[in-house]
Amino acid sequence: MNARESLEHQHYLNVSYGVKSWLLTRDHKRIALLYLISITLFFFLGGFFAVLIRLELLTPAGDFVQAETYNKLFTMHGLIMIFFFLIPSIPAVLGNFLIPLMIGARDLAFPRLNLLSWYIFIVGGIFTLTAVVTGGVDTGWTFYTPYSSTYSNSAVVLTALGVFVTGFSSILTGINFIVTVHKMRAPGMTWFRMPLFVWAHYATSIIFVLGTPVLAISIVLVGLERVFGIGIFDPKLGGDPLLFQHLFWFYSHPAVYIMILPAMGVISEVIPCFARKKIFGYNVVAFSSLAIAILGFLVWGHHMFVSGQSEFEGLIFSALSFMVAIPSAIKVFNWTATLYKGSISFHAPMLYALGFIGLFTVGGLTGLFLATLAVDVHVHDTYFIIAHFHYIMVGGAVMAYFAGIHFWWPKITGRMYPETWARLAALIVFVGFNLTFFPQFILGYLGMPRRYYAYPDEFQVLNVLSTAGASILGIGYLIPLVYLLWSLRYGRVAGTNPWHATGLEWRTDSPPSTENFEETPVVQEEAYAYDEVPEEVSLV
Amino acid sequence: MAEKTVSAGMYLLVYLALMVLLAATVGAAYLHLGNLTVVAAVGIAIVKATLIILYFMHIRVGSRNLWVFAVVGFLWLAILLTLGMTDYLSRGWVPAPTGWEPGK
Amino acid sequence: MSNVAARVAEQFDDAVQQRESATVGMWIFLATEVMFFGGMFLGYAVYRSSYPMVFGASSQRLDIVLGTLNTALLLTSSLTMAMAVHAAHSGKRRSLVGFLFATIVLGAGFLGIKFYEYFQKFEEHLVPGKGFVFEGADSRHAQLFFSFYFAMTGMHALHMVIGIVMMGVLIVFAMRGKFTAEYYNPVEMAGLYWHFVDIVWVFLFPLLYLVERS
Amino acid sequence: MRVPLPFGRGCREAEGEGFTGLEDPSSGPSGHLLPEGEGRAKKIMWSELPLFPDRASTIAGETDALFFALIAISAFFATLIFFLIFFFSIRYRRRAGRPRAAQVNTSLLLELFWTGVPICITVGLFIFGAMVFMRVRQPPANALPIYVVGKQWMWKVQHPEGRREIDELHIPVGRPVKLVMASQDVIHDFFVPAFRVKQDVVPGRYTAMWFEATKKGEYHLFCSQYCGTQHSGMIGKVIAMEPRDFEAWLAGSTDETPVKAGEKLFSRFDCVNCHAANTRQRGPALEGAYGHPVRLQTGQTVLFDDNYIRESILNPMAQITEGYRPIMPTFQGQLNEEQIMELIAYIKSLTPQQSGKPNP
Repeated sequence: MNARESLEHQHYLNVSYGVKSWLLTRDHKRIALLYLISITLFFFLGGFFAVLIRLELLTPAGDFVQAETYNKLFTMHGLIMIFFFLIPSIPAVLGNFLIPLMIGARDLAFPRLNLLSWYIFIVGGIFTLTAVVTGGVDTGWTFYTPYSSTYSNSAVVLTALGVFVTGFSSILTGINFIVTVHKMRAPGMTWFRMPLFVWAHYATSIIFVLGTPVLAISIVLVGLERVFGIGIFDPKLGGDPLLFQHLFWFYSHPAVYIMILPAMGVISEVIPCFARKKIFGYNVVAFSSLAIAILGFLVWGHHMFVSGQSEFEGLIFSALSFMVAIPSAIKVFNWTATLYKGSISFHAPMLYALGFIGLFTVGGLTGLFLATLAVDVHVHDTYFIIAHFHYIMVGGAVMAYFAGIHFWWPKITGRMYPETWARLAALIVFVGFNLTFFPQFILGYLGMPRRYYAYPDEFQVLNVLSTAGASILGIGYLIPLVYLLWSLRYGRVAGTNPWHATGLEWRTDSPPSTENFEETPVVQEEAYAYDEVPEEVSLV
Repeated sequence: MAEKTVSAGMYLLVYLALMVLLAATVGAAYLHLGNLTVVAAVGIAIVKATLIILYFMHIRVGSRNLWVFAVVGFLWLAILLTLGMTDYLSRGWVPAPTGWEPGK
Repeated sequence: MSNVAARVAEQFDDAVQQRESATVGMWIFLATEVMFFGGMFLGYAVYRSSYPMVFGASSQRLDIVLGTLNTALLLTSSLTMAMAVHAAHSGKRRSLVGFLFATIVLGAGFLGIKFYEYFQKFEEHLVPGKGFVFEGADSRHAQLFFSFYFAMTGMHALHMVIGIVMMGVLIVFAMRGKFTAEYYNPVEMAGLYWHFVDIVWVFLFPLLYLVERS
Repeated sequence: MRVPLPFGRGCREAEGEGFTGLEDPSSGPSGHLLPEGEGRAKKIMWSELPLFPDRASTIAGETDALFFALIAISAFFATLIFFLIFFFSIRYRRRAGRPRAAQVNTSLLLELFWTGVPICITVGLFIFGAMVFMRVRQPPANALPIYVVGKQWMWKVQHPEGRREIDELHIPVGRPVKLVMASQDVIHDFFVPAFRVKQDVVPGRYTAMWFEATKKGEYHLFCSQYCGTQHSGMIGKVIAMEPRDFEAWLAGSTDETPVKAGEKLFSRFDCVNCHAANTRQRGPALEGAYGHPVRLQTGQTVLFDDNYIRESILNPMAQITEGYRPIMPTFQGQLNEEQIMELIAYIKSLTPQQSGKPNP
């Protein structure tokens, strides 16, 4: 532990102070922290809406809020959680911070574009928040026409503008990552020596760049239709509502892979570190990230099996949807195989990662139910779908986000989080999550439709269980907020490599200096070379 | 990499080809091609676009992986168009009897 | 005038890496633009295959002479843009400014004709919305054709305006001697962008104007 | 805790007060219309915890079989993964003095194994699911057609024999029923969980679905495509009755049949003076036209079916029959969905059905 361990050395946080130094920064690490703060605010706002929804669903009758308000609640919960938390969370915070460090670069390829991406994100956020404050939007996060373009009398255009602007923030991040990975790798860092975290973000960036523009144009067309009264999607004026669904889902299904691929990247870093073993089947896991990104663009029609799409098209999309499930299954098997003959320790990141594998497996398997045509006819637009995507999004992406935040917290802040509190929070989140969303599978097959403000009496018991789980989950999410903030001040000083992990980011200081490395590192060995790292040293 | 570049003369040649193709596409519109008009129109447009990409946008002299970046956008557009259009073209394929068989 | 040999941003190691990164970044951005316009092309393809008759009739209401002239203008502006990049590459600042200026003039000409066409459509009550009048068959779907006509050519015109403003800025930089034979990335990027906008029009013109002329 | 009943239209209008407008507090298997009162809520809370929906249609059995197959596969893989994680975690947990981790990290055979097995399973599931889906999507020829109109926040049902219902659908047990559905505003979705079927009701065109009830009783009807403020109020009951009771129930109606109503509309909107049997020259003849292909001016041929008639009524210029001038005015906005359905029923009646007897 040389002198640099203490926090007096110069690093990206204490190199300059003042609002200007943050708001005009071009350092990818500072931009990552700007994103961290903004998406945390959005996360708790979206979570607040979720709590209100669950409280309303305690009773069969609609007696907690008005029907109109409930519709706005689930719409805004969806919009904020998806566009303002899940999509930017891992790429914009951990990706921005770590990709240059992991490939030995001084910064991303286009630092100014990176800052512009954050500003665009904030502008989009302001538009959406104004819509939320001035009455909200009640079309569901899917904006289905003709309801969104003609019949809804809520702030659709303002929210659409917010989402449209935020889309460009994703596009800029995607361009930045692709060019950085292609052009700015350190000498010796070949494609197959890159950490799988970088592979996952490369695959995600493909979706950012090729999918988001189609969402942008479909929102522009809805806006045109609503403002100028032209009939692109409204059948009364000659349009076809299914065209909107095609354009919307062309982006929005790959968008769910935007949310899960970075999470898989985090897991592929955490499991090998705490099992002290190279990842099982590195090449296969790397290529399955790309396969998911590419196949993800061919399957959007499984959202439209009962929407009036032709049966022949349904057959094609069902077959393709099964194909996209294969790479995800391969990844789960490879992570589990990595544990074999390892030397496993159970720190908080590992608990979250193991929880991720379990819950993502359940989420992925229930996806098979929805790809099967006949079962989807029954469970489409019911709580089975809500449970499926929450298992993937909350059980998967948010769990992995917490794993990543805890795993790289010492690198980002130079301090350790309190281990026992973190393990406790992980268990509470795991229990609360399952209690919230497993009953919803049963509710779904029973036929309770989604987005229902009032429901028949026999669904009440399962809904009460789900609400109980939601309150536990809510507490589980608040605990890390408290102790992570506490650790900024009182956390133990973490050295350059508290976990004895491999990877270039663990070879520079914690927190790193502005230019990341004194001199650009030269990479000799394979990724995850855990056999050379002295693992006998008992971890912190 | 050797800074190979496209010569000014080549630009003029490509420009003339584009003008000829413009005349061709307008001319083709006046022939009675029936539902082949769209095929002719899009075909000629693809040729013009390829010329512009290869010569004006220096892909011809660019590195191998630059070709991938140039093509991938149009490839994804093809995915959107084909899978999107199959829904509309295959609407009547699966014979769903209307429950009302007309007397012959 | 700081025309240092090649201005390399601190995160890059050398000028070649910087140029390649900029080129790859631009091509990815153009891929996003292809998908952005692609959404409208899907809508157009769906409705043209569903209502071929009225799309033919509506297409005849567009002025083919002005359309052809516009395409010629835009192809010529692509040529002058390519020559501008060529001039920048060989360090000839005067011809760079000259060709950039020619491209701006051609682009402005295109926009002039385009807005005149819009004005013509406005006169003939063919602008979708309340005042839309179309005596031929099936005016509901004719309005659909004109919605796509205005959406696609409007979005294209917007991209042209951005391109022209960008080239104005380039002219100012060029005159200040910011570009040398080694460092002319911004000109190259503007060239790629302009050629892309030209390619969009290369597809828009036949699909909108040449539906049913025989 | 006041728990107004979600059944029937009554409760939607009178949100606050007690429920009104319910014919008979029957106690069908899934309808629980018990007298109001405190006791009732408690009774609902604990005694009533269904974990699996009723199975009341021919398709339900096959869908459930597919569902259980998927449950079995998922349970197997989930327990396999959970077991491996727990076993490896305990077996290989870090202990002082344990040998270092053994770097076993690639095995092509294993990779091929766990790529091939999922592919086989998914191909099997796809085929199984597609077969059942084809049966769900193709109504049998002798299905009893019933017209359904989805309107913002209620279902209007019209039986061919004339009987009209709102938020209720009476059907005979043991006979396939085909719903021809249209929407008057936004996208709705006719969903009967007990029958395991649903179909979006898309405005601007007809969508159809079919089912055959196998068990007498009352089943939930939900709208399962978000359609606005009272989306959760757009619910109702599907009442499957013995064929005898169904016929009696049908006979009890005095409403005129859609064919007669269509005939009145046919003359009131003077379709008759272009399309009447004799004056053939102005409008194409409609007798014997239903179900046959029609050649259009553009050379395309389309089927003379419900969608074609609807499109020609609302937007006649889109598909002009060959050899006729485009002079038909549009009736957009003058006819609502029910009236169009009645006109279609009348036009269908002009074509003798296959078994020789005209449509009832």
